[in-house]
Amino acid sequence: MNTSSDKVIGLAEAIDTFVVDGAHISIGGFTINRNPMAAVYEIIRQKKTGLHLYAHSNGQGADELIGAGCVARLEIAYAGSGRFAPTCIRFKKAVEAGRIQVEDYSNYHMTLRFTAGAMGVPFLPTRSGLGTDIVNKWGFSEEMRRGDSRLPDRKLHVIDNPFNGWADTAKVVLVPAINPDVTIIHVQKADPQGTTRIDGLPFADVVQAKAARHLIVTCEELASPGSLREDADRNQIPFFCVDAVVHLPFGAYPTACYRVYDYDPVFLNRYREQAETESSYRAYLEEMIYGTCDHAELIEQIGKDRIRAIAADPDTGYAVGLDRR
Amino acid sequence: MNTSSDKVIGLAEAIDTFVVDGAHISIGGFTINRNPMAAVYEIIRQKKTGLHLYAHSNGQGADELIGAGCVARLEIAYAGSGRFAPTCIRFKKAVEAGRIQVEDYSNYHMTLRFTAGAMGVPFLPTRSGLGTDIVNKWGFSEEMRRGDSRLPDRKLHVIDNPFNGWADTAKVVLVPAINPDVTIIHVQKADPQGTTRIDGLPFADVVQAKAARHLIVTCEELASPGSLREDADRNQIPFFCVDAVVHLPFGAYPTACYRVYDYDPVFLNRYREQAETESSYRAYLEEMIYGTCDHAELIEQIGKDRIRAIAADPDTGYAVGLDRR
Amino acid sequence: MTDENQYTLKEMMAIAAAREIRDGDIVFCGTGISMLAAMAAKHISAPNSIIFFETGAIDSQLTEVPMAVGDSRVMNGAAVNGSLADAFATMQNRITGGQVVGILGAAQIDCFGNLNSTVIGDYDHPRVRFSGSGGAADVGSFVSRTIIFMQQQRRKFVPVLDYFTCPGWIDGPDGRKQAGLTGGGPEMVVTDMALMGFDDITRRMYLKGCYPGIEPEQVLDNMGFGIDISRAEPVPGPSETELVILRERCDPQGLILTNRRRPPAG
Amino acid sequence: MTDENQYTLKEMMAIAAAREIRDGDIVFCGTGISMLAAMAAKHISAPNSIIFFETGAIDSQLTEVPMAVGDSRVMNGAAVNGSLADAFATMQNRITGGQVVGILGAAQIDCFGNLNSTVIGDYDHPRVRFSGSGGAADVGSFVSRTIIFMQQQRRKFVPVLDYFTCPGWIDGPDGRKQAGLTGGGPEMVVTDMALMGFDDITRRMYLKGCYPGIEPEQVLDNMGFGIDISRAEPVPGPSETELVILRERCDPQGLILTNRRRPPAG
Repeated sequence: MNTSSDKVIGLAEAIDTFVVDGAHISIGGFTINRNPMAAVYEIIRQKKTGLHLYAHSNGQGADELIGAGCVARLEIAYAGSGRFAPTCIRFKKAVEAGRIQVEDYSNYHMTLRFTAGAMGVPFLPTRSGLGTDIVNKWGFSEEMRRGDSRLPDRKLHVIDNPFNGWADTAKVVLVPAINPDVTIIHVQKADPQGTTRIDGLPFADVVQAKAARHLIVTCEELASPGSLREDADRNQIPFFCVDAVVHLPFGAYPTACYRVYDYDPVFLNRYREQAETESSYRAYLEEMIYGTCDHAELIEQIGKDRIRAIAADPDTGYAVGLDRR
Repeated sequence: MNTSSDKVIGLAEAIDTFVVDGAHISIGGFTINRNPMAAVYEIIRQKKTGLHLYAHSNGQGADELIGAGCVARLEIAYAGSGRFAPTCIRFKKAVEAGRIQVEDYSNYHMTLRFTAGAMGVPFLPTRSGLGTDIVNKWGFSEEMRRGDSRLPDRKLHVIDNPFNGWADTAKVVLVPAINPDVTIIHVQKADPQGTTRIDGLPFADVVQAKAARHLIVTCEELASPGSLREDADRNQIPFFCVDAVVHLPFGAYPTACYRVYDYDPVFLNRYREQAETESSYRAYLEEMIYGTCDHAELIEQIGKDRIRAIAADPDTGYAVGLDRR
Repeated sequence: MTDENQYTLKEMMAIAAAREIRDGDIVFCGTGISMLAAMAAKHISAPNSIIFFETGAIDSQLTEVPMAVGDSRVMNGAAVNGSLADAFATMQNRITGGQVVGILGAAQIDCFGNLNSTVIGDYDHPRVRFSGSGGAADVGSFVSRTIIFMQQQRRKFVPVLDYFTCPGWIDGPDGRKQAGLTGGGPEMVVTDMALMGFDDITRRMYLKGCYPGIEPEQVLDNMGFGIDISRAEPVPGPSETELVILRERCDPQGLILTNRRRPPAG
Repeated sequence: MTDENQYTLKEMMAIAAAREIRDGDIVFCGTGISMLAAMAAKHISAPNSIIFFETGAIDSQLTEVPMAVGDSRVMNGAAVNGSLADAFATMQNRITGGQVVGILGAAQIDCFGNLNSTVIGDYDHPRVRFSGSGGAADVGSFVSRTIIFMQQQRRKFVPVLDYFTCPGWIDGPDGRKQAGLTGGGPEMVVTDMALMGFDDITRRMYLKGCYPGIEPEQVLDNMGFGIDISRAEPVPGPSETELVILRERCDPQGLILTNRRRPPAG
């Protein structure tokens, strides 16, 4: 816990401090919205390795971390970027080549696992997945689990309802809590102390944030101290959960940030194409990520026209009429 | 589920329809804030009996329902109205006289039980209460439970953590879900379709609402259709959870309604005094509740001066400088 | 003017699914064609149906087709912007979940409507990897009815799934109950040739009907298992109204209906 | 001018508790004197302590003393308005819960700091009924430290609780671990005569010190069990600064400090 009233630091320092090789991490957002992409790219630039990534449907962010070789193990519900890549391509290749270990859950399983972590309980129950291979097939063996104190000893438990059919339920699946070493989320607003405001759908960011031992918040706008308190109903994460606040305009680019900008179809389509072969993907990495010293330079390289094209319409929160083919 | 786009009905009809004798009910609010008091008084006027009331810290509303003889059984964490009555007086007398059956939980237990009901699971786990009489002593016997299909077969279960110490936890208490027949909440705004907005602390209203088979929402302001959709982040309860919308200015009076009015110290102090003896309490009921045909008449009887005194200050949401002695 | 004799199979699929949505349904949508079906239903026959996404947006008033369920467009005109936890609880909760119809898709389906969207081959060493469940396993576990989009291909209609991602009727009449699931299950499969239902007693897939110009035998030729075709009735093609609404009000940019893109490898 | 020789025992209690609050603590407050203690601490020695209510308000900037934890005043200047579920999760979560100090009160306390706030007499047929746990059992189960307000009366310091509402050290050194609880437990009892601590090894209550003018024997005379008084050190009375802040900035209306009211019967 960081009790400072000014937690504002630079992104490189935040990543260097909290994302060590082998760390267990989770990232906020969903498919092509509000992924903490600037932080993802900085992790890639700093060549972090051996990460254990917990994801529900973290789409673009997860795929880029996997593609760049930062991820060793993955617990995930869904690796897709919507219509831009129904199955994330670098993820697909990494799994098929056996380059990463994967364990599958459903989106609700992962949501409940973060929620359990946030609540401080070892598990939560659900009826989801009864009878399926999500329950029956494990990605991580019991042996592997025994050797790693940071993993629960089982993927899950199926138990009979101890309250004998109460709530019309015969059985439940218990899914174990996740407490990542660090969670990184990108939001519209945070103040220097760390109070955080997400506009629009919060996805599972709030429970991911509260479940983590450390939390990095990157934000479009650094709110002046106290200003977010004028409307406390809109704030989701208390400052005492936050370790680092990073002011990062366009920090979700090329994914969307509701009310600020849309996703960039040009980037995402080009990414999908370049992700197809090892050489074109390598070229993408060299040009866009390793070839830029930070996110500001990446945004500059994208150019004003494309950035202007994705600016959010104030009424709808996205770029109305944007050419998304 | 009511799929109508206009669910606005009168309070008397809503109570008559959904609160039948013997119903299992819960009410929103906390101690002296946002209790659905108009609905409570209407239940009293309609002389409902045998209610099974699920409460966390529902203070004034719970005490009045108990005092008027509407409640047969009570599952509760805390029966107090803050400094106005550290222990609710009619509750205290009813329990000491054996007039109602009570079972005790903690506030978190009750919150989790409503949450389980809202989530559609039979129980949720917590470490709270391990080693205490809340776990060891039951208010409702196993025999009584066996005879009532609307009660779980046990108060709770204590189990060893099936994930062997995961999340540093050896044991957990499983608390069973509550699905009330009807929940009644009072909020600042709702639209005719039922979309509901609570300003300020929601307490446990949202999970109480979602756990219930039927939901009555009473509101200070009936928002025009569609208007609440202009800021969907601020709305907590989807319209499809709502059965009846009742437009009820001062519906929380004499408890507070954040941003609209404060609690009325005059009423609450007088209530405490009158609650002390059977005869003075009877006089209170006759004068204030049975003696008024509806909540508007009760408010009229209170008078403009007192209503003006508790008007909320627009900046703080309560009556700054109100004489609360 | 739109010519109703000129329509794509994708359009036929979207409309066939839209026709199954009842007024008042809460429609769980995934990405792509399922959104179009839900949008079309709201404009045609089920104006009070509620479009609902696992990301938490409730009763979205879609004016542009979202490219993903996380697209900011799903928030347009929503009644409530909730969280993932809220969305799945709405389905697991039987009071609201009973009103939800889920629209799903998959890489493989078996004769009981169970789905695979995870791997082809062995789970530990897959030949082909797909996205995984997402919310599909949750929807299939919780809600009262599902509609499933599939391509009519032998390798997709399989006797045994390579991986069992999402529960349908499991192994027949008592399958869901035995597994601990309740409520309904798959109601219809919508392919690019036909519609399949599930028998009320056996819970096995049967042919409900073929699209104009398609014969039952063609459907059977494109499946890895046999089904009852005796109950098949012709499925009417899209009406002009249906097509106009679909093309002009749901996907004017042709983002879903016109696949201008090379499909992803695999 | 405030005369520091003229103070009430209630003022002494609020200030004694305030002194225990460390800068950066998250302070769980109940109704009444515990709020005053937390408000005073913020103004005196722990400006970065965080006032926190089970109702969900985080870091309230109290300008008027709330009459209940549900009072709208607890929302004043808060950083976040959460729900009950959020508030209790903050305490059960060990990362944040480890920083929480809970301030509690009760009808009975035993030598291990366990509390009764439920009934006197038999649970099924109580002679006296109190409010019940509220959030106390949760706080006592989860947080790293608690401070307990008690009236120094023989009937309140009892060898055996009539009902065990809120866990302290349970039955000694391993009590919490055996029960399945972890973390810390009661740290101090603040009465209208003295301060008690709990031995680091035995977890039994001992006398930390008496207020000015009070002798250890007077304390023992007002308890139903004996405690070690050998470690008692004098507790300094309130300083002028402490008193001014308490009276003028925390409770200028005298809502808590001046009990103008007949206490409730029982």
